Amino acid sequence: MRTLPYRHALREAFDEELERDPNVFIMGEEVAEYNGAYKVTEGLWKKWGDKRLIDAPISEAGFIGLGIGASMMGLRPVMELMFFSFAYVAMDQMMNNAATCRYMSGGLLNCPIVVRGPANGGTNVGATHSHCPENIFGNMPGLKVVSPATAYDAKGLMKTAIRDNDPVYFMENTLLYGIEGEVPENADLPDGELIIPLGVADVKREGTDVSLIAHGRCVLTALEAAEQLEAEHNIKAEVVDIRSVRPLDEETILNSVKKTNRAVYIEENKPFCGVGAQVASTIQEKAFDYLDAPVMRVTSIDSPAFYSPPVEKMQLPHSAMIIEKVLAM
Amino acid sequence: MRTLPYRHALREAFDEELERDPNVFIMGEEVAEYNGAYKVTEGLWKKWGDKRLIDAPISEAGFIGLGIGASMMGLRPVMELMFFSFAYVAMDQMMNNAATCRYMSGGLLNCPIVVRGPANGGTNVGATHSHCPENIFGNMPGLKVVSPATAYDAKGLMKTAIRDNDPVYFMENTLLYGIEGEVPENADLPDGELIIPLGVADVKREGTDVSLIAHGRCVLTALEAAEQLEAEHNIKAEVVDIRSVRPLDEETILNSVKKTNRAVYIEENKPFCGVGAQVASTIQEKAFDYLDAPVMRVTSIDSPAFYSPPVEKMQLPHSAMIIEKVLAM
Amino acid sequence: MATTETADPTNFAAAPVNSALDAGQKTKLLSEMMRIRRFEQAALKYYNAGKMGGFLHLYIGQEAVAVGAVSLMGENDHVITAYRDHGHALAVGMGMNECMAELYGKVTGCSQGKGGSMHFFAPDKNYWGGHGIVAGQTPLGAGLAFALKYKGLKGCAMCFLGDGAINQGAYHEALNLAGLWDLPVIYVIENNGYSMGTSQKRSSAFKNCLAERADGYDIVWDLINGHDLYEVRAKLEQAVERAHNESRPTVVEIATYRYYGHSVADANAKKYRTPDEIENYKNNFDPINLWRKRLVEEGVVTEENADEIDKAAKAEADASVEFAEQSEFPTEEDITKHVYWEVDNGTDAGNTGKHFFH
Amino acid sequence: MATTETADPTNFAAAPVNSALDAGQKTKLLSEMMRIRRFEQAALKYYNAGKMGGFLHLYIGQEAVAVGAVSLMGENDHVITAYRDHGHALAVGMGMNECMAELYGKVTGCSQGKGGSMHFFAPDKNYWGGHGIVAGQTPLGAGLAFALKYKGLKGCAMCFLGDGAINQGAYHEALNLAGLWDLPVIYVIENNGYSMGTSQKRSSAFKNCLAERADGYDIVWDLINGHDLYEVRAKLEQAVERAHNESRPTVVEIATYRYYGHSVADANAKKYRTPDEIENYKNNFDPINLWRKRLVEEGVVTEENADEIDKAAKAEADASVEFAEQSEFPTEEDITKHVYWEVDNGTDAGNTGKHFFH
Ligand SMILES: Cc1ncc(C[n+]2csc(CCOP(=O)(O)OP(=O)(O)O)c2C)c(N)n1
Ligand SMILES: Cc1ncc(C[n+]2csc(CCOP(=O)(O)OP(=O)(O)O)c2C)c(N)n1
Ligand SMILES: [Mg+2]
Ligand SMILES: [Mg+2]
Repeated sequence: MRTLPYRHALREAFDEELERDPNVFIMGEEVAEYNGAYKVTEGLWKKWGDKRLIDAPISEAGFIGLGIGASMMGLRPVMELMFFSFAYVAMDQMMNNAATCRYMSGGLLNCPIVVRGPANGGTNVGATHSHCPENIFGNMPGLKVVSPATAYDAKGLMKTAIRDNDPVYFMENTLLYGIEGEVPENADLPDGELIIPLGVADVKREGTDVSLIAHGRCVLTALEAAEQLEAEHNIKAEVVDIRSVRPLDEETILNSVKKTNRAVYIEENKPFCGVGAQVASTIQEKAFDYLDAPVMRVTSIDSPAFYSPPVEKMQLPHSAMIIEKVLAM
Repeated sequence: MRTLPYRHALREAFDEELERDPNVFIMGEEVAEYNGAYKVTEGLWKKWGDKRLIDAPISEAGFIGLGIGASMMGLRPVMELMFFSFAYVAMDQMMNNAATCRYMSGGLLNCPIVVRGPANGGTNVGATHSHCPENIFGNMPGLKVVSPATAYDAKGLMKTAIRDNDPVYFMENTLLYGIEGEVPENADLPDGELIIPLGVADVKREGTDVSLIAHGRCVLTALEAAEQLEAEHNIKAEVVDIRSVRPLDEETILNSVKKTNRAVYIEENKPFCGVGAQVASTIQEKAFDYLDAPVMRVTSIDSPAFYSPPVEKMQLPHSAMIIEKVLAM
Repeated sequence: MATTETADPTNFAAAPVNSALDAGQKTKLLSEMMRIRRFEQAALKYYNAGKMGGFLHLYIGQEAVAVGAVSLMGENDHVITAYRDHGHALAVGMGMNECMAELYGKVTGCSQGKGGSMHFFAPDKNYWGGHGIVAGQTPLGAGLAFALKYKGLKGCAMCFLGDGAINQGAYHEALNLAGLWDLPVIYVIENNGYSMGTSQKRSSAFKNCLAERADGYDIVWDLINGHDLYEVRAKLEQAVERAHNESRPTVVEIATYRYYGHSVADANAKKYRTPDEIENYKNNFDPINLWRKRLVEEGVVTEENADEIDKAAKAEADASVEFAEQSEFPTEEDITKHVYWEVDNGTDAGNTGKHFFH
Repeated sequence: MATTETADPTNFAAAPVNSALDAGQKTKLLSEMMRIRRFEQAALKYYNAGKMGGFLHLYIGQEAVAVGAVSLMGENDHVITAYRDHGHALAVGMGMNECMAELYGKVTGCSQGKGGSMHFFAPDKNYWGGHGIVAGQTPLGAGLAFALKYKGLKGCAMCFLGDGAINQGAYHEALNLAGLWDLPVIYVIENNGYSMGTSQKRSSAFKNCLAERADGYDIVWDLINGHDLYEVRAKLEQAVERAHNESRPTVVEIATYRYYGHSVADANAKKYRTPDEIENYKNNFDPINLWRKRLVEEGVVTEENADEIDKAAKAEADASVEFAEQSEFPTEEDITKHVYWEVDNGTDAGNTGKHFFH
């Protein structure tokens, strides 16, 4: 099958949705003439022009708020945060206006906006540029949070996110942008396009001994760990990629744990109140009698992101951390 | 013993710290001439004047950022957010500048700032004014988060927070401000003042059958439920008030659960990735073999805050919710 | 630079937009202002009687601003404001019943009891709220204007904010976007002199006025006396024209005054403002009295007519209280409605995965 | 209103602050600019060799701004800037070794490898970073000034930001606070014409210039040519005096230029700017060449002296690379250091309760 880098898969999603719906537009810093700081939108400005691809000043609260207002009027903004960390200067717009106006109006309006960008460490950009706020936005009812690990999921989930009538915060990863993955041509697809619903986890590797549950790039780390566990310890790990943090596919998670009786959640965020805490608490609540051991968690080492390249590597989740937890269970 | 309303206990803490350290000042909207929107700082401007109590424009990012910068220079700002929900317009300052500058400088500076204000629902102020971001700020290493339930704890923890050399976010509750509690006169205290360390939980009620763990106003709800459980169901519940969310007193929590073998976490925040998720995940990890039942959680019903007074009551944690969970265990 | 361009800038009655008004329209403007005041007087009474929760920010004293501005609205003109939103809501045509019921937290309220006083919405009337976070609505206002321009519609967005709100960063970011992208948005600063207990001088650094900051973004601005309905309409009309014909933003600062505290809970309303100051405005600048006087002088209405209009407004307000009293509260089942569109509409997306976690 | 008050405003060399400079001081200024450039050229070389991570935002072309500004600093004057911070760091007296080692991520770095290029700090030299979030440092700068005033010290805070940073709300909130509270802060907009690939015209709405927005806050502002060290010092000195003597803020906009891309990773540096534009600045406005020429004309240095100073700067930079190469990386144990002061200092508070959760 055809393979594409993650960033090209996203670009195809944008291109197809720009084509499908004239209300879809892309806005963000350097997304148009510059082709995107990480080249995710490369070529789209040339093809779609100034109306559909709009370079914004460095005013995240301003332009994301603008997008939210425009979405209430029926437009479908796809907003790029050059780094998702910059959401913190737009927090009020993203947590209040996008998430609560539908509620506070008794359902008289909705905000079909997508806010997207990379939320990850690993490129040594330091503490302020390496936030992973899946848990923070996932905490807010009214919001949806997606974090794809592969090119295939990135394309299919982005198309769904753009068509979704609720605000979707789509967290990507600069270390995944260049990774190739299989992405079928539309012609080879039954419905002629790639659509993946939010709220459906994907078992990326079958296993019987332990469930490694993760989202984003940590899914790849989990797969790597699973290979080593099988090769070196004859432990068959199942890898569950939740793909979307909210809505969350608890069923697939619980079914996996009921089969393996052991679970580890792996995420890049800091541990306190992370997505892994939510999933661990859910598993112990809903699969208590199936657990042969407590649900364990792997996260970044609990400090702001370290600049030094070799040290940031140690700080971030890596397969050795996972293997250590699994062997200790 | 002498009793004081929660708000007066806080005021005494400010007054004593303003007296003790000339670098302490209080800044926020309406804190000085108006005496505070919730009268927490009443009388302090009159006593301490314009230099120590400063009314700020509606520029939370600006004045909290200013406070962070001033704290790097050795001042000890105590910043009021009229509602803690307004932190979202100051999020970058509070999550990045306050939490990461010490780290990114390799320890060359520190930010002894306190940001305080009410973080609660229950007064029908609507979705944008009712956030409970203990989990959000607790997620960030470098920050400390405190949430006292009683006048006694409020005074003792506030004095400690002001003296702490790291940023402390102090979450109060408008529904607690008027509640009286015992607060000893300094003269009656061995050290001549009331100081409560952060990171020390308080067992507010002894019990043997189930641990009700909570912070903030939910501690009072838990105590109410405990009374009913004993009176109506002869269940002896222990109530553990964590008091400080980060640092967290895991030891006291785990000791209680090892004794009762059952735990429920009660908090007002929305459930997804709340403090209860972190505590539940910790308990099942570190006291797995002691648990006779999964750790359960009680939170607000998972939607933005509902305005309608009788409905918001139903949305917020109340003793019936707790009792139902306990009886189902 | 200020921009007043009517032949005789002081004779606002002669401005085309005003001279074009017939007696019926002028009377309707009086009626609308009276309705707003009577509605809020009723709301105040029953708020104090414990029938409502949260905050109640009264617009009493500022009525000519919302009524004058909304009276200029055409099919593609939109409005958004802050939490002091009852006046704008009634002006765009929302019913007293749904508004009063919302204050009561009843399911018959305009937001089905979910929003309360600060959060009235009526998208079908081009009214986008009702927002509680100071200046949080200002980027939304730019977004409404952006959408109009994107769709090729000749319209504008009027975004109201207070004198204290201008010190929120979001407002400045929105101004820059409006100026940079030629957005047909009008920022209407309702300057009632105070942000809660803080006077303009204690909250804002400025040279001559607050609207002047627009110069830094090369945006045209103007000053308006908010007690004179003719002036409000005449000057705002220029901004509307600018938006419609040039797709350019405007900032207007309208001098006005609130008779009551910041909210009804404001314990200090008479401490940070002298009684004289309040009385002087009530006696000499009350927008309703002035308009009423004017219409009587013009022979448009008699004192008797005016009294009847006022009586009718009061009766309507009383009826809305009755309606609210009789209405039901929402139920626990309503709590998780209106969180997600996809869930509410029972779509596949709304049925896939877990959306709620309590 | 612009404010240039030297006798002959064009003759900045004659300004007291410049005429007071002796040969040694003038030569030192040349040496500092050359040191910054040589340091960054070395950094660029080894960044491209893969010795560093993250971003590398070069200051090359802008040296006269940081050197001129810092040369005016007294005991109680402080500096804070954004991520393009190497020039300011060396200008305040940080050593090339600790700075280069920081770029290498070594434990001998100024931030022990935790901050990297964007986060150089030296509080002992009144230098408060080095900040990665655009305009996030602007309220901090107001805070430094606030602290000086609170302590009764006669000083100022110079807060540097870029032409793109002026569109962040935090900057405007800080300006209002500075104007309202008479804070001795100087906002120095280093206008190099671009925010990443976006020209000033595409990112900002303005009438004549960016500093002009200060008018809206009744703050004095000025425009400066950043290639002329004499002009930078002469005009900035007025702002420093204003801060010291009147405790009033100033906004200055300094025209300057960066020779390289936004960061070394900037793939389009030569796309959004014409090669002519870049060449023209290098050939006609290079601040180091102009200052060198000037000093030779003044007979302060000979070409030979200047070459030696440059050679010494290059040697120092090469030595710093050697130092960085030889230094050790931090260890895994270092990761949880410098998170909490109380933990690092082993206090009771640092030992009570759990602080880390991995
Ligand atoms: C970000 C934020 N900060 C503070 C508040 C609390 N608050 C609500 S209204 C208000 C005063 C606003 O005054 P102004 O903008 O002049 O509007 P007015 O009330 O006079 O109509 C304040 C401080 C808020 N709602 N949001
Ligand atoms: C809030 C925020 N948004 C976006 C960025 C990404 N970013 C870093 S520098 C920059 C351009 C800034 O340009 P300017 O202010 O002119 O400074 P210069 O780089 O020219 O020195 C951008 C968009 C950021 N770091 N922070
Ligand atoms: Mg006001
Ligand atoms: Mg620039």
